[in-house]
Amino acid sequence: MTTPESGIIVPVKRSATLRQTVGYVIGDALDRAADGDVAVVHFVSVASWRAEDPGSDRERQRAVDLLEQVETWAGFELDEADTDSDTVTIETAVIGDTDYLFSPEDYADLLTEYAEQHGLGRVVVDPEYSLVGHTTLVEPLEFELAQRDLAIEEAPVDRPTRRGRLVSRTTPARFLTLFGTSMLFYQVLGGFSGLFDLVTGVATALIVATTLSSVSFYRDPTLRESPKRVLRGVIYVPYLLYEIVVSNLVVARVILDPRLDIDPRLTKVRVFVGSGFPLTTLANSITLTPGTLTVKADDQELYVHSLVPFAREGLFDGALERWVRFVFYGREAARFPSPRDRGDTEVLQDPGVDEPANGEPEAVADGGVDCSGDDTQEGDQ
Amino acid sequence: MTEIAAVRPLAAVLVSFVAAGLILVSGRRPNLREAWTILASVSMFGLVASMVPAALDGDILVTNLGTIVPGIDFLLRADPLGVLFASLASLLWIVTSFYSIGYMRGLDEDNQTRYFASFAVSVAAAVGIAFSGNLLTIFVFYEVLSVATYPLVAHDETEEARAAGRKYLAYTFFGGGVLVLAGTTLVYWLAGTVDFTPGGITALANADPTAATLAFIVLAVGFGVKAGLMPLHQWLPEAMVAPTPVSGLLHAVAVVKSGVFGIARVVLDVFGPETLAALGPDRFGDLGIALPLAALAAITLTVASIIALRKDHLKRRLAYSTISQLSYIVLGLALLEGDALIGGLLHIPAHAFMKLTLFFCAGIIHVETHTDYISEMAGIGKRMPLTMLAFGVAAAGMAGIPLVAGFVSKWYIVIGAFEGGNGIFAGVLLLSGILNIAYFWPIVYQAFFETPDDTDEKPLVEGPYGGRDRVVADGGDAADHAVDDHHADSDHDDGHHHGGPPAGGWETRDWRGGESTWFMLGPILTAASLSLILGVVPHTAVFLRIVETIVGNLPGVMG
Amino acid sequence: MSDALLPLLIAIPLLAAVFPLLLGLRFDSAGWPVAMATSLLVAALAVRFTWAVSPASSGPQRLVHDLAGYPAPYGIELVGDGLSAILVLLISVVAVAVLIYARTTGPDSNAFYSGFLLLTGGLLGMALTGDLFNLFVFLEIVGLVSYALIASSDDGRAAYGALKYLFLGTTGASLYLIGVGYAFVATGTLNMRDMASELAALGYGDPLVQAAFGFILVGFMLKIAIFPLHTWQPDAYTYAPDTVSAFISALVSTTAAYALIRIAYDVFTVDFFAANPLITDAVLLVASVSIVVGSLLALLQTELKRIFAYSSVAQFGMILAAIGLQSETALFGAVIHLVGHGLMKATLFMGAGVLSSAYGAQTVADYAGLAKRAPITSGMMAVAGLALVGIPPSVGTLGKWFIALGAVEAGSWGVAAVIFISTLLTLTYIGRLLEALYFTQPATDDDTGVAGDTGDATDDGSIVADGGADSSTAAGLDDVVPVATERVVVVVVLALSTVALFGAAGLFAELLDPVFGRFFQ
Amino acid sequence: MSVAAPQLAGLVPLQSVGITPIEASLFVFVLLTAVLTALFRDVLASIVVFAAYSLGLALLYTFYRAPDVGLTEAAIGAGVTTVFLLLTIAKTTRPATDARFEAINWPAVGVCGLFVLVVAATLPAFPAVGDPASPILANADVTGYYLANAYDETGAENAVTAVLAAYRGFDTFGEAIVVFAAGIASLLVLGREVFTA
Amino acid sequence: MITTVRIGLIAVFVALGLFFTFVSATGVIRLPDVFSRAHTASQADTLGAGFALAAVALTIGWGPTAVKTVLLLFFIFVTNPTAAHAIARAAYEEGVEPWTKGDERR
Amino acid sequence: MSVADAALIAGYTVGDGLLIAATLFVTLAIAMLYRAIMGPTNQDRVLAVNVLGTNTVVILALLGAALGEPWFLDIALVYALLNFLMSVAISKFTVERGGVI
Amino acid sequence: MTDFLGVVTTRHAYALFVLLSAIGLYMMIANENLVKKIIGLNMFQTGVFLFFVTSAYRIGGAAPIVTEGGGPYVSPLPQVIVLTAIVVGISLTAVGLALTIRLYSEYGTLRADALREVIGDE
Repeated sequence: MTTPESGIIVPVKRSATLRQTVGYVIGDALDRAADGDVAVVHFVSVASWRAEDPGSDRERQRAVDLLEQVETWAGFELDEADTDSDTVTIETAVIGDTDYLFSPEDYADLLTEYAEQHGLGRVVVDPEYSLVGHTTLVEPLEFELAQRDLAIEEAPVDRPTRRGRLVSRTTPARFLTLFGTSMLFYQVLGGFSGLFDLVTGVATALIVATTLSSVSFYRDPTLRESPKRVLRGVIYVPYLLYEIVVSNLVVARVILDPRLDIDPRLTKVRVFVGSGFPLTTLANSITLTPGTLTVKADDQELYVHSLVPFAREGLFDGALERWVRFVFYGREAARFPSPRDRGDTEVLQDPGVDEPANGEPEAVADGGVDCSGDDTQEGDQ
Repeated sequence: MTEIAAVRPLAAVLVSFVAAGLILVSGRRPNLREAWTILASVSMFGLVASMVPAALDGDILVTNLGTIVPGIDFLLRADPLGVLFASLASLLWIVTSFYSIGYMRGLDEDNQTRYFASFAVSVAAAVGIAFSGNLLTIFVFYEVLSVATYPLVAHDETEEARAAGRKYLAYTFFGGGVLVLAGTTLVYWLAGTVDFTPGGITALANADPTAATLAFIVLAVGFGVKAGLMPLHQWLPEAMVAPTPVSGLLHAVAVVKSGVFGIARVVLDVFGPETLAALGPDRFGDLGIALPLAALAAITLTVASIIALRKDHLKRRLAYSTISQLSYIVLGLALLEGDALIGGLLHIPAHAFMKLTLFFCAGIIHVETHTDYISEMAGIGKRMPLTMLAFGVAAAGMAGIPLVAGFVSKWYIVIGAFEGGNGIFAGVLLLSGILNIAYFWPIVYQAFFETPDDTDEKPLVEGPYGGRDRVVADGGDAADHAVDDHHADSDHDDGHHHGGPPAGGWETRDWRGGESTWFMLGPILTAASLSLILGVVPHTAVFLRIVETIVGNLPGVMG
Repeated sequence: MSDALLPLLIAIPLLAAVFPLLLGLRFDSAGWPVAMATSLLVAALAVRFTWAVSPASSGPQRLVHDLAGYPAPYGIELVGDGLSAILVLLISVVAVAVLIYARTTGPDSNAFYSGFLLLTGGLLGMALTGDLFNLFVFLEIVGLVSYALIASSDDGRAAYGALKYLFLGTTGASLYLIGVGYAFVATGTLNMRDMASELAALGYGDPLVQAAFGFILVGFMLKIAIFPLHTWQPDAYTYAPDTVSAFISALVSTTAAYALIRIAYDVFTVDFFAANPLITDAVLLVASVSIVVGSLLALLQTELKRIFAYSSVAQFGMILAAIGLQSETALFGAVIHLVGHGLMKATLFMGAGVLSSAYGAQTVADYAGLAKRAPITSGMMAVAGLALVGIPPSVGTLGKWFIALGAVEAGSWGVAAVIFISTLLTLTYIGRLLEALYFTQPATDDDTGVAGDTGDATDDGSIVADGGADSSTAAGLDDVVPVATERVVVVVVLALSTVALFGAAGLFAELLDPVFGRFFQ
Repeated sequence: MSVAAPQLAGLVPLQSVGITPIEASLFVFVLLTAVLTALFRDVLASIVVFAAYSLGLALLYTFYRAPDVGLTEAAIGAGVTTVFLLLTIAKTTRPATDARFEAINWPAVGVCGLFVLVVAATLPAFPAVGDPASPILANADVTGYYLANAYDETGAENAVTAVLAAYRGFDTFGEAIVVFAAGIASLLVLGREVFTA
Repeated sequence: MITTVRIGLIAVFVALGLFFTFVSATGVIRLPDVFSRAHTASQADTLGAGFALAAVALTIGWGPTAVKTVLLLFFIFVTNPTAAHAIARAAYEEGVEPWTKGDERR
Repeated sequence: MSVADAALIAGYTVGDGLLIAATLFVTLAIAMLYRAIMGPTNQDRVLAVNVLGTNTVVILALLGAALGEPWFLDIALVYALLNFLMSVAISKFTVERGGVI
Repeated sequence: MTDFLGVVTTRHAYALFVLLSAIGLYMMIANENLVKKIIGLNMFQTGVFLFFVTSAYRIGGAAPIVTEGGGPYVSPLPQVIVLTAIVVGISLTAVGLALTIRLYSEYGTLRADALREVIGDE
């Protein structure tokens, strides 16, 4: 009646992804059931205690509670799937409370034994499953299990993202800069109105500076470089404004045109500006200029969506890139070949055979021909 | 009439409350526990008895426990009426205590501590009712009584007992919790006071007649529930599942009498005969609004007697007898006439003595022979001669045979009925007397003149309402035959006895009390003699004098 | 000096609520001592305050405190009179009792005790504030903390109950706020006294004023749990931890009802009722229905805490009826019944808590025969239960008497009848409990105590029996968990207090007469 | 600005008793977003539109010269609430749906319709929106007092601040307590489960 | 005189602001997919806001308040594209296919 | 006397003109709701709300100028920041569930 | 009819308050998703806030930032009330959402009907 393949054993322990694992397992079982098998799912809680230990009752109770919860969840999944509820059998058990379990090997033995007893052929492991303490020991467990006859699988669920460290050190320079900036901001808002505002401003700025100075900067601002950058930035703004207005008018014409003559493409440009603030500035400038929109910034590679050929041209000409280099690194750095000249451009969306990619043959040549959709999967994380 | 501040009324009530506490605490040592009961009952009786002379002199001992609600004090007042009831209750408590000890130990009952404690509280409440100086105080004790007796009714913890308990609570609370309180509220609203005043609260006489009528009806029905007035009597027969001493003291004396006593208070001290006579539609005549009450009482006493005829279960028959007899009292009160009042009030102790005897007899039969059904009692008089003799005396009193207490009181009522011009009620009384004989005679006959072997032929009255039609049907085995449906639930057979006469007929014991323990026999004989004394020398037995004092003090009622 | 009592009463528990958490960083169980010390202090202040407003002292019978020194219509004022004194006393006494009870059982986290103190402070604030919007703030503090405390149980159903309560409670508070808004639009002030005089000047027939009262009434009906709007209550009371059920059932609805009395009679005044017979009739009708249906629903339940919850619906129906009767007597009864009901429910829930933690009893059937095992607790539950029915001598009788008398005086025969009949209904469900406790053999162990006297009761301090060490009935008691003595003691004291208060009508009258004199000039 | 700025005949009054175009347009916006919030089946969509609703409402508040309220509503209604809601569905689930809108629950519509009818019946009793004679504005004891004395007594130009911090400082104290209570509540409700997972 | 010029400028700026916002709205409604919509959302709208804010600054006149307008403008210029970028990226990572010529309109 | 009170045309002042402009902005915002309703993806809705937010800022500024309430600009400032945060938060949410904040 | 119109056009904001509250109420009743119910609760409250803000409004009045010779002003009091109430509201929302998360972790669903079924309510 049940082939070994159709039986699934799932070790459970409270974890962030347990709920999703249950969902996956039930979905999987339902799929198999749809093929005519009678699917059996066993949720087992492997005891980390022994029956005689003091406090084992409470531990056991906790395990039983968890199993009940899992069963409820499974019930929901089945209900939602709206199929014959008989096709999937769900059972729960607490195992191993008579043995001492030390290593992943012991666990694996225990699971295998249980699986054999009940004719189960497959183990699905919650990726966040942990054996005893706090460390994730899934890999060794999987390794051990793989030695045996069981098919093993890690449930493909989203794990909570682990973010990189945002926090860096606080230095006096960072602190002072932040303090000054926030103080200035406060005074602007308050309209520079007297002593009261001054006092409260200092207080507020102090709070901001102490709490946030460790996350606001990547490196120390320097007295030599920073003012120059600000100055060059001021020069940059009018140019940018001009660019914006011009391309805005172009885009406005396109949009208001009843024919809506657009030709959007996703392109990839490799740029040479420092990561962090300069890159952000460039990406934002590109976005601000109508017709181009930064979709993703991957270190030196910008994925830019362009609306009309006119905008694409401008992008590949690299004017903005040069300006940003100018703002951050000075005049010499601005002299640099355009992306098109460097061959750092690529149109990701092949528009089709009958419509060649608007005079950019070299773009395709460069980056190979991998097509658009699959790229979405790679990337961060 | 002078009022004297005293603690004796309070002491009388408290002594028994304290005893209840002591009983609970000494639950592990039965002898000590029973000692408390006896001690308390004796001292209570002493206290009450010590107030009798004062009551006869017209002095009233008063304990004021302060204000419950503005305008109403928590007032204990030992006036003659109160002393009448209190002395009765406390006297019979002594008797019953002994009997209870014998009975409970004889049957090896569970929960004896609870039983005795509840008993003590019940008596305390009864005495409290007796001494209550106003409607609210009486209400308080009335409710305490209901609560305290509930454990006694449900004592057996069987489904039947619980059902009876539920019914009991529902009825008495409908009467007490709902109607009495409502009536009290009404009276307070109408008169601004609820203190008892001989001859009635003056302000009530001048109040809005409709509302006053309503108040009277509500109060009368409220107390009437406990007094077993039809159609609110259902709880009483059911409550007979209780142990017999309970049935005896409480359902013949304390509980039902407290209902009757309440009616007496309402008639005499809240509204007063004059006010009542003035209330109600004109065509009610002299009796005024009391006429319906009298009519109800008359109907109850007749119908209950007839129902009693049909009951084979001894205690149930006695229960219906109680319902019927209580209505004598109510009728006496409702006739609003001096002699009738005397008769009615006197019937309170008279009936108490007699009915107690009867119940005790039933109880002793149950303990000794596990027999509850009259049809199974053939020849039992040979087995328990003293018991059945006492039974015969009391039954005679019930039927109004002279020389027993019942005769005196009934005589007064009949006289009163004629004097008040309500001859029809006198007729009812006489009819009921005949019915009384009809339902008691078979028991006596069965006990003394039947032999166990031919129980089929017992001379039950085969009237349109009475008789047991199925008895005639076949001549099979008597014991088998007579075990009717109630049998199984109601007795505590521990496997060794099944009720009914033994195969070879009852064994004969001597006449010197070998039939049972003196713990039970003594009380029976005491109660029986008391009813004889009250029948032979009513004045010497104090009660009649107290009653005459009460009625004499009522303004506007000739003595 | 004495008017500083008012802000102190409110501020002390609210501020002290920080300490359990703060000290919790350092000590594991700082919560209980802090809460206890604060509650005792509050209780002492409450007594002092009651003394200050009672006619027995020579002081003013109405304390007014302008917060931060800004006088009334501009600032917020706190007002303490006899009526609020009664409430303040009740709150502080129950708080202390619950804390004693909670020492061994209570959800043993510092957050719980913080919540507890916040709830106490919020309730005191509701009792003392003289400002309509300030009342809303305290109403929400109380609500918020109640939701959290209820959900602090391990049971998932408690969270569900709390969420339901949150929806209905917040809706109720919002409706109240709308009502206040209407009155505010009509008068331009938020101070209660000020508004009372403005309303009187405006006339009570103004649709805005009528609507204002309507909203306030419905809002409070939600908070109090009057029949059609009671649905949050059973779940909330049933699944909350025992300590919390006791505390909340005793005080939260009670204080809301108090606030309704305050607003109805101090702000809208009795003249408003007189001018709007339709509203009065509606109140009486809803109240009567609540009494009857609440009792009937209680009858249908099997779980004990649920029975008590529905019983609250009925009892508060009675109080609402008293409010609608516009009778001084009835209102007097309502206040007494508020106090009485609070004490009785606290006793019952605590008693149920003791028995459920000792014997795992949840449903009425589980209570079979427990009287033998735990005579003291059962006895006290019986006492409180009978008091709830209104059996004298108990505070329950007193409340019912006055409400009924008020109904009769007002000529509302229907209401009077309903109140009397409700006694019977109450008896029916309390009777079930008593029957189970005393007259039913436990289903599992056969023949416990058949041995006659020996198994009957214990003489060496039956508290031990409640604690599960009673050797004589040990046969069926393997699963008994010991219960701390002080829990039983608290139950006893509270139960006896319901009896003792029977004689306290005079004290109530003394405190309330000046207040009611103002309400019913 | 005076009350009766554009008094030329035939022109739409922009500042007088009665609805003005900007109010009307904001009303439409707010109502539309409200209805959409109610009807969207996808919770995320609902949350997003609710944020827009809050923005619209904040605009309306601001137009009614309640800048502080507008600010708070924007920060809390559109900001914090949205984040909380998002956090919740992040920690729980967002059911996938095909349908764009919920089916309309007619009984509920009936109930709400009743509510509308009952409350709308009181509308005529209100003073007109912005009527200077309405009791709140005319009450010299309260509103008038604040406006006249707030600066002298508290030193705050913003009367709202003055009332909030000084005259009704106790409410603000209560408000702080509420926030604290909410913190406690989250601890009590979630303590063990979610944050430790 | 200067006032008249100012009023004129205000009128022009308001009109331009309205125009670009209108373009933005049209774009958001008309364009076929989320990426192209993000274009107008971030750009046309930013410009529209810029003009409108300029009008506001002109109306208010020089002073601390006007500085706020500039600050406001700065914020919009910084944040709007970032937001658009975030949205576009979110769409991209969720796997929304950019629309190309010849696809059906969505 | 600020410019807002200066006469513009036909009895309307500049302030009134700005008010009308604000109304038109609201109207555009309402039009934008079309996208919020139609979706099809949630990013579209977020986008619509983002544009709405920018509009709100503008409307606020216009109202401030029209009604002579410079305070409104402060609010507008907060809005601008808030709008940004909101968009980013929602976007991040859709990308990495649980990644917000 | 004109009377009706007159009322609505002069009490427009109050009318909006009614409608918004009703929509909030509808969401609380009709939507099965707990999160949406909470949104409904919020909407109900915002309706009330609008009511108060409206009541403070005075045509041509300035925001209550008092300056010499300024005025007339709108009333500050209702605005203070709303400010307080908004904060109270968000606290409630937070607690409600915390409860929702808790319920989800216990029962794995956010739908009120499913919860009712599991818990056996009513």
